[in-house]
Amino acid sequence: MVPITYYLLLAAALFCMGMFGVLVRTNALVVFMCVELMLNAVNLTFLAFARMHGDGIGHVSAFFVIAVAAAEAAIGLAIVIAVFRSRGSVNVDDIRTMKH
Amino acid sequence: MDGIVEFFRTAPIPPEVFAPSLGLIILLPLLGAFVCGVFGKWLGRANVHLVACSAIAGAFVLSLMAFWATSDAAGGRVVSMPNAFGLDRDVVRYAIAHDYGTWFAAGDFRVNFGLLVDHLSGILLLVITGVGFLIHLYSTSYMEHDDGYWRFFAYLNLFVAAMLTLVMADNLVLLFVGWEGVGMASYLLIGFWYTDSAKAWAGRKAFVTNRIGDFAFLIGTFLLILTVSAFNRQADARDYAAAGSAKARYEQGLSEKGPVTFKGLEKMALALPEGVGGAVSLSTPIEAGPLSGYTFGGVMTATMLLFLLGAAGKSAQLPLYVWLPDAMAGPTPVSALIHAATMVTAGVYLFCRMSSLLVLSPTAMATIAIVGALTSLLAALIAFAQDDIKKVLAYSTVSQLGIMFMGVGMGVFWAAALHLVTHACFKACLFLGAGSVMHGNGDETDIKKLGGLWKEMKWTHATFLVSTLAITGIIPLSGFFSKDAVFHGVHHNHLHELHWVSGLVYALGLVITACTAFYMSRVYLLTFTGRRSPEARVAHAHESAWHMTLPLVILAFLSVVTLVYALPLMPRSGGGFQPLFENFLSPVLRPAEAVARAAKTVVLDNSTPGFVDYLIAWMVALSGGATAAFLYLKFFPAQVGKPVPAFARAVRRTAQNKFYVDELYEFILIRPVKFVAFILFRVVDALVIDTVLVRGTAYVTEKVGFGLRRLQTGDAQAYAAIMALAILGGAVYALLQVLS
Amino acid sequence: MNLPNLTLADFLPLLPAIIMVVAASVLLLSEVFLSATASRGYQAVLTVVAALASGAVAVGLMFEPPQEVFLGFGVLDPFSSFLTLVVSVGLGLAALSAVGFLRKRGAERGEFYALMLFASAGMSLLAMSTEFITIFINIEVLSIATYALTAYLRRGTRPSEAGFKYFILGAFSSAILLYGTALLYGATGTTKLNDMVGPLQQALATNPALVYVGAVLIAAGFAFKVAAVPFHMWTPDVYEGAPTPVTALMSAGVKAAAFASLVRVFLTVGKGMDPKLPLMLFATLALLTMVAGNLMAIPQRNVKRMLAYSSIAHAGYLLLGVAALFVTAPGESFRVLSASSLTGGTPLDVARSDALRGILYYLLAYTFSAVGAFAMVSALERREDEEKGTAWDLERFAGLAQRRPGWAFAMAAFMLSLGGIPPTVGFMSKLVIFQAAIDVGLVGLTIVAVLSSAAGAYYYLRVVVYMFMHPVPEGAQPLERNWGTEAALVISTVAVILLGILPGHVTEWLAQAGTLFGQ
Amino acid sequence: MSFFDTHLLNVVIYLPLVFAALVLMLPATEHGQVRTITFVGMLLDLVFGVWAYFRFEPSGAEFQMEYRVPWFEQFGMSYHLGVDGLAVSLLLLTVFLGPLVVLASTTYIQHRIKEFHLALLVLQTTMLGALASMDVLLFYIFFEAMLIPMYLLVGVWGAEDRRMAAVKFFLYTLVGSLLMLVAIVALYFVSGAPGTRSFDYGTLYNNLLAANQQLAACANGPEGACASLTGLAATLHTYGPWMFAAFALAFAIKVPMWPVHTWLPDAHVQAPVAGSMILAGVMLKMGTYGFWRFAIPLFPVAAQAARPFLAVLAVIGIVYGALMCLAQRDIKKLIAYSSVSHLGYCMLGLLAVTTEGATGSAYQMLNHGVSTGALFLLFGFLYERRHTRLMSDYGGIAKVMPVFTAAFVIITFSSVAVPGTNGFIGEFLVLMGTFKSTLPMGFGAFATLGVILGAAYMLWMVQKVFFGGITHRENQHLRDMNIREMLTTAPFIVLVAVMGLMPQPFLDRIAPSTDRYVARASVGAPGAPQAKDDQLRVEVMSLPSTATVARPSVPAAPLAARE
Repeated sequence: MVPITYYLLLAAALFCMGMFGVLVRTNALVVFMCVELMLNAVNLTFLAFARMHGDGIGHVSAFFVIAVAAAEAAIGLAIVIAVFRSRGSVNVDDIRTMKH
Repeated sequence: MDGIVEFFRTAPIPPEVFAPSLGLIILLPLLGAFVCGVFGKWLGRANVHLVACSAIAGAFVLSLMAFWATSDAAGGRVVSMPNAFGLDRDVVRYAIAHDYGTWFAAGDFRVNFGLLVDHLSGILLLVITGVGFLIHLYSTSYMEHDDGYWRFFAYLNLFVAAMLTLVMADNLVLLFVGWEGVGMASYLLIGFWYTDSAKAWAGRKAFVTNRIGDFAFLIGTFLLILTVSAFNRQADARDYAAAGSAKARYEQGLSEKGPVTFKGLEKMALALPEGVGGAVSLSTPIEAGPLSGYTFGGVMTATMLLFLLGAAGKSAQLPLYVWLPDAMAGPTPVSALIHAATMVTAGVYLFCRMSSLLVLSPTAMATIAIVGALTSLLAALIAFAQDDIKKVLAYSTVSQLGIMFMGVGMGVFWAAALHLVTHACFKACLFLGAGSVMHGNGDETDIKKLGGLWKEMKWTHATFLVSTLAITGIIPLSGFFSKDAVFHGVHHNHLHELHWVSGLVYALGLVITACTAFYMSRVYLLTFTGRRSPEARVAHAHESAWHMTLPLVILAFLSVVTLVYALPLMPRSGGGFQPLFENFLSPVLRPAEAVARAAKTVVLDNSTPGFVDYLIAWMVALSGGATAAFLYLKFFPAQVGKPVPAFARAVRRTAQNKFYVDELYEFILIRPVKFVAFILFRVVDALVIDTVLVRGTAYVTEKVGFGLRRLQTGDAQAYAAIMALAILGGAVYALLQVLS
Repeated sequence: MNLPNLTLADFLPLLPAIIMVVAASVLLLSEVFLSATASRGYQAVLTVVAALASGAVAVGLMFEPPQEVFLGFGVLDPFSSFLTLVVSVGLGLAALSAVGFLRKRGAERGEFYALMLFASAGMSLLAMSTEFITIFINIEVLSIATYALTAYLRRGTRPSEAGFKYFILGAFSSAILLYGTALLYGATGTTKLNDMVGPLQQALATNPALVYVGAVLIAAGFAFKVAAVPFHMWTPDVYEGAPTPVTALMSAGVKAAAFASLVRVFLTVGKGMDPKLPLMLFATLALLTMVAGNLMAIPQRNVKRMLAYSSIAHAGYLLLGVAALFVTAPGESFRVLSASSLTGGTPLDVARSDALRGILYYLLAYTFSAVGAFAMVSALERREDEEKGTAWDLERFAGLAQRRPGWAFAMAAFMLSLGGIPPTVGFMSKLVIFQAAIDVGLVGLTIVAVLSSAAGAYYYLRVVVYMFMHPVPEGAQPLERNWGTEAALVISTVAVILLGILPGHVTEWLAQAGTLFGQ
Repeated sequence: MSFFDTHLLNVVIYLPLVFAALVLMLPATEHGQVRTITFVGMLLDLVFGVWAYFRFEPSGAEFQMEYRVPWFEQFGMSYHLGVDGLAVSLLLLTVFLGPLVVLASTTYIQHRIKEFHLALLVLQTTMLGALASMDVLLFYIFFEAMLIPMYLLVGVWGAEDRRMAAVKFFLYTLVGSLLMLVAIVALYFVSGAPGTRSFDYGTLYNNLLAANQQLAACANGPEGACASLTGLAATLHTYGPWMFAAFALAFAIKVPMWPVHTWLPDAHVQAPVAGSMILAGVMLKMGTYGFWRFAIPLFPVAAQAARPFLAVLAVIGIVYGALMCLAQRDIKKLIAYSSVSHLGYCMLGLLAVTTEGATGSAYQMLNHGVSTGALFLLFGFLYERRHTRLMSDYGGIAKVMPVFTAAFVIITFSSVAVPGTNGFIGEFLVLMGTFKSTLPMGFGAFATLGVILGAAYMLWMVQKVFFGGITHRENQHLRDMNIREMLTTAPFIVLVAVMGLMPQPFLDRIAPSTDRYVARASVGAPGAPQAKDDQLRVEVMSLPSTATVARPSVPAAPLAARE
């Protein structure tokens, strides 16, 4: 029987990786995937706690999150495409016309 | 005989009837000023002359009536009025007054439009309006070529009105109105020919210098106000009794007349001396209020010294005399009226008015006497070397005023007042004569370039001679008697614990007499006798019109006849005789004498000068005149062409440059102030406050904004990073909270 | 497993949102039948009508007693209803100002208004949600709609860039929020706010770290939405890049809804923890936000960007009000920024509802002023300059007073109101917030607030200077007028001035709105 | 009860606004009409203002013609108007300046005429409102609102450097008043429990009174006696000084006192003639009025403690301002700095806390409005002709403009306080009050120095501008004042004489307020005679139940009977 803590630590680790990825990766798509990673870490947390509490709320939440993530993915990819159209690259470092 | 006496003793208009119209005396000139000033341009020359002169003439007539009323003793019942501060039985005799109600009041302070005419102000009324009228008349001819005539007469009328206010005021603040009013008028008149900026500057110099005096005057007034309230707080029944009053009565007087009324101050003065007993005397410390800790005597001395500074400003005494010579920039009639006859004597009048307070402080009196003596001497010395006829007269005025101050300082108020009157006559005559000379010689003022006028300008010459003799002090002219009366008093009065003063001042006085005789004869000789100087402007001078000569004649006549005032004709109460004028002023000066007697601050002696005194004075004067005659008739003509010794030239230059007093003031006073102002403006105001503090704050704020703005790199990941850091910080803080 | 039986009473509170959603659907469907060239004037009208309707309903609901709906997943209380009103106002004005904007760019299409409506629906629902998943979903609803709106204009690099930044950071922040939610869930075993209080207190005893970290994460998530320093950095770029009407909607609606939810969540969660924490949290955020926001706005010559920074600053003032909510006892409020024991004994619940009123009043005021200002910006900007970024330069305002006195007056009114200068609503609302803050003893913070607002007055006045005191630049194109913009301007101007001096019924609504369910 | 019994003040305040609405409807091209309507409006306002002035009963209640209705009551405010002697006098001054300002600008302002007159009318309303407000926040609202039109006046119609001046003026004043706002709100909360407290001046003052008296008792008692204070008194003991500081700063900037005066020269120099006139005439008085009405009475103890400091600042202001004048080349700057000096007298009179001083201060406020207003007016005429402010560009113009010169010199004499002009009364009373006060003698003495310096710089300026030969050929053909300009100047000159020779009617109306001010200010003074509470307490109408909205200012007797 694996103690709940391990799951949580794993989730936390995933979350942090995702966060780190968002901060450092230069390809817009990869950055976006990192965000997804964070969301999934959250899901893991939810499920772990659901297991701990032994109720359904966690599971339900996870499903909702997945659904929302899908919606976000839709709009997100569209935006990335728009960016690519307008400047022919999806490099995050190039997307800094507006500053100061 | 009795009929005539009775006629003179009954005023044509009963005093009580006349009193309410005292205000007219001031209003008439004021009206004249208004009419001339506003409509003068349209009225035309003749009408303006008419308006201005008749306004003054009317004022003169009214003054005559007032004067007459003050001496009214119909049926042996002397004119008298109740004293608001005294008990019913103690009345002010030989005086009429009228109170036109409140001017302004705040808290327990009030000032009324109160007018008072007694013998002192009465005689001055006559001088002001009388001499004033003559000078107006004179001016009608003197200013005939000037376009600004209407302004001129407006200002002149305005001046007379202000001067009348000054003398008729029954309280200090109203007096101050006249005091500043005459200053304003003289500012306008000195700068009358404003297109010449030097003349305009002279006007400003006069006003600002006077303002320095007024500064002291104001503070003195405030001190008096404080003293009165302190006195009223501390005095007990005996004090009031000594002053012939009672607490209730006095307070009532305060509440309806205000604290700075002369009659009220007189009462306080009467209560203050040590001798009279009571809770309050000169050595009593003031208990409460801002002055607490100081004694009444000390405060009184301080007050009087402040008033001295004020008077010095107005009457051109040390250290503030410098404006008067420059004031000659104004038209000559102005110099005659304002800077000789009337305004400059305001200081003397002020001290006569407040004589009863003055005698409380021997220190102040000594100071006044010494200041007067020194001023007089200095001015006389400067007058030696002046070649501008008006400048010489100006300095002689300063000198004569100094003599009056000596008299005031030594407690011979009546003599000082008398000298004031006589001086008004002969000095006005001199100035007008000078004006006539200038008028006849193309406005030439340098006596070196005149000479030999006695043939061309007979009237002018004659009158000038008379008044010269008068000022020089030659028997039997008025100047001699008045001046000698002053010196006699100076010699025989003694200030408490300051005996040396009288000796000193008397000695100086004799020197001054000699000097006066010298420089006046010099002027006369150089101007009228001898041969006409080659560089004269016009080949032949012409005698002036009757408008100008008539006043000269009258004034000359007056400067002779006023001598009667000095003759000991009236029986003295203590036996013997006393001079007419002393007797005449005694109703005004009696309180002062009483105070002096009680306080023992000054020993007043009322011996009449004997033959010896006369002789000495006469000799002195003669010697001075003789020296001048010798030098300028014999010596210098002989010296022509010979080199002048160096020391003589040096002395002469110094004297000509008025001992560099103006330069001194410029250097130690005016320059520094201007410099400080400039530094403050550039450094403190513009730099420190505005640039560094105010704009600095704005600048720093903006720069910080610019700095923060740099954080917005436009890089989404940087943004995210910062967010992450912030979260981290928050989490850490939270955990710390947990652990603690 | 029994299904919950939902009655009509459960749906009534949702009416405003429902109206918006229906209108949105109508718009979307109508698009199908329209040719590319057909006139689409009706769309804006429809949106405005929907906004009016929902607003009216909201006002009606404001007088309903506070109650739970949907089994406690949401509540209906005057607070939320007033917020719906605010949102509707923002929506209506934004839609009006969009008319001309879109026409100029030939980009009039139903989706735009539909998205606006969806976003607004999300906002009004967010204000009502009392359950974390619901909150999350509503946040996403309004976010996703606004992501799309931000990138709506396909021409040019700026909109897409803005969209991208907004999207990435938004997703990032919502992930964080969600993680916090998960942690709280773990700690308490529930996601409903109203059930959470008791468990929280136990959890605090057992594993406080979970609670605190969760709270911090949630706070961060909200801080992002309300653009509080240092979570503000997306704001200027996104506001600048987004179509101006969208910016208006974001600055008014999103912020308002986020604040409502923030207050609701933390008033509940806060009960479960050491009161010092939320106070510290929000006071710090308020301080940073007020100061930094104003300072960074000073150098801006780009009016749109300047307004973005100013919206950050205003978030700061609102956070001051929020912080005032969490002062549990006057003495406790921490020393640095407050004078203790100044209060004249106002009971804290009274003070708290005053603070709530203040926040709402401020939101309303800000909505009018800011949306009006953005409407003016959109009326003045020229598409050609957008790439150069000079479309919103101060120069565009130069001499406006001579060209269009009415507009200049309106803009001046907005600026003064934003600057908090009487007699505008901006002043009154600021006053109320400051009152609340001072009442509970946050004096130091308030002094910082007023000083920073003085700094703010500088850049607001600069716009006025340009409008009134600068000459008309030569070669200035004529300003074409448009009924939508004009209407937006007139309405906001009147509101900005009237609410400042003669608030009329609004004060009654405010008096109501101070009550929050369960408080 | 007639309409005017209740609404007179409202009429006076809002009449200009009504006319502003009228002007708004006119087409911007109708310059003549715009001017006429504005002028008529101001004139009508003057009529009502004078009526209010005469309605005011010196012997009546402290605050008269009150009007009070609920307004933002849930925030503790109410719409409450009322005037005491000082307020009504300043009100008179304001309405007096109104029409003259319009006349003065008829040729000066040549562009954007409609906006200009709108600004003037709005400004008038805000100033009158501030003077008549009895609710502290209402006062604050007017107080701030008046910045906006003045800001526009300076910034739009000003001289070359107008924008900087306008912004400086606005921010400078704003910073101070914002801090005051915090203090006001804080004061409101400490002043009492919920329900009993209000922003209304009367309530606020009366709530604080008892505590202030306790505080005074212990502050003048032995060391540390205040440690035992409790409740409100303790709070005031701790925070009172800070609140007073906030109030004082706000008003000191407005006055302006040294060293926060630097906005004034810029604003004055850049402002158009109308702006300068109003700024000098009325707006600066808001500062002194604020001290008189709010800062000092509400915090007597703190004020007492700060009194020497403030008095020093005032004296510095007098001398420093005068010295500044001596260093100026720019005429308007000179006049502006002379204002600093004159307002210094006002402040000194207030801080003397003697009847004479306070009366003088109040009177000096009016004087300064008249004389400095007139100076700016006259210089405005000159500026229209020559468009330069430098003294060196003038000189000798008395020759070409005699009438103008005469007027200017008369006003100058009033400004240097020559007896017989209005200036003298104020200055004399202030100085005497200072000497009588518990302030050391030095204050009075130094302040009196201003008498000398005043004459020095004013006459210097007159000299440079008017006397001497004509130095510039441009000046040779300046035309003298025309009828309009004379008509504009005449009222000032008349007032100078009237207020100088018959000040009593004005002083009578100020007197009751003065006594109350002194009583309230000396609550904190050690050893001051304790005034009776009924003189200290502020008696105002309570918030009515909409049935009656006003307290009739006077017994129901016809006006004629009361005069």
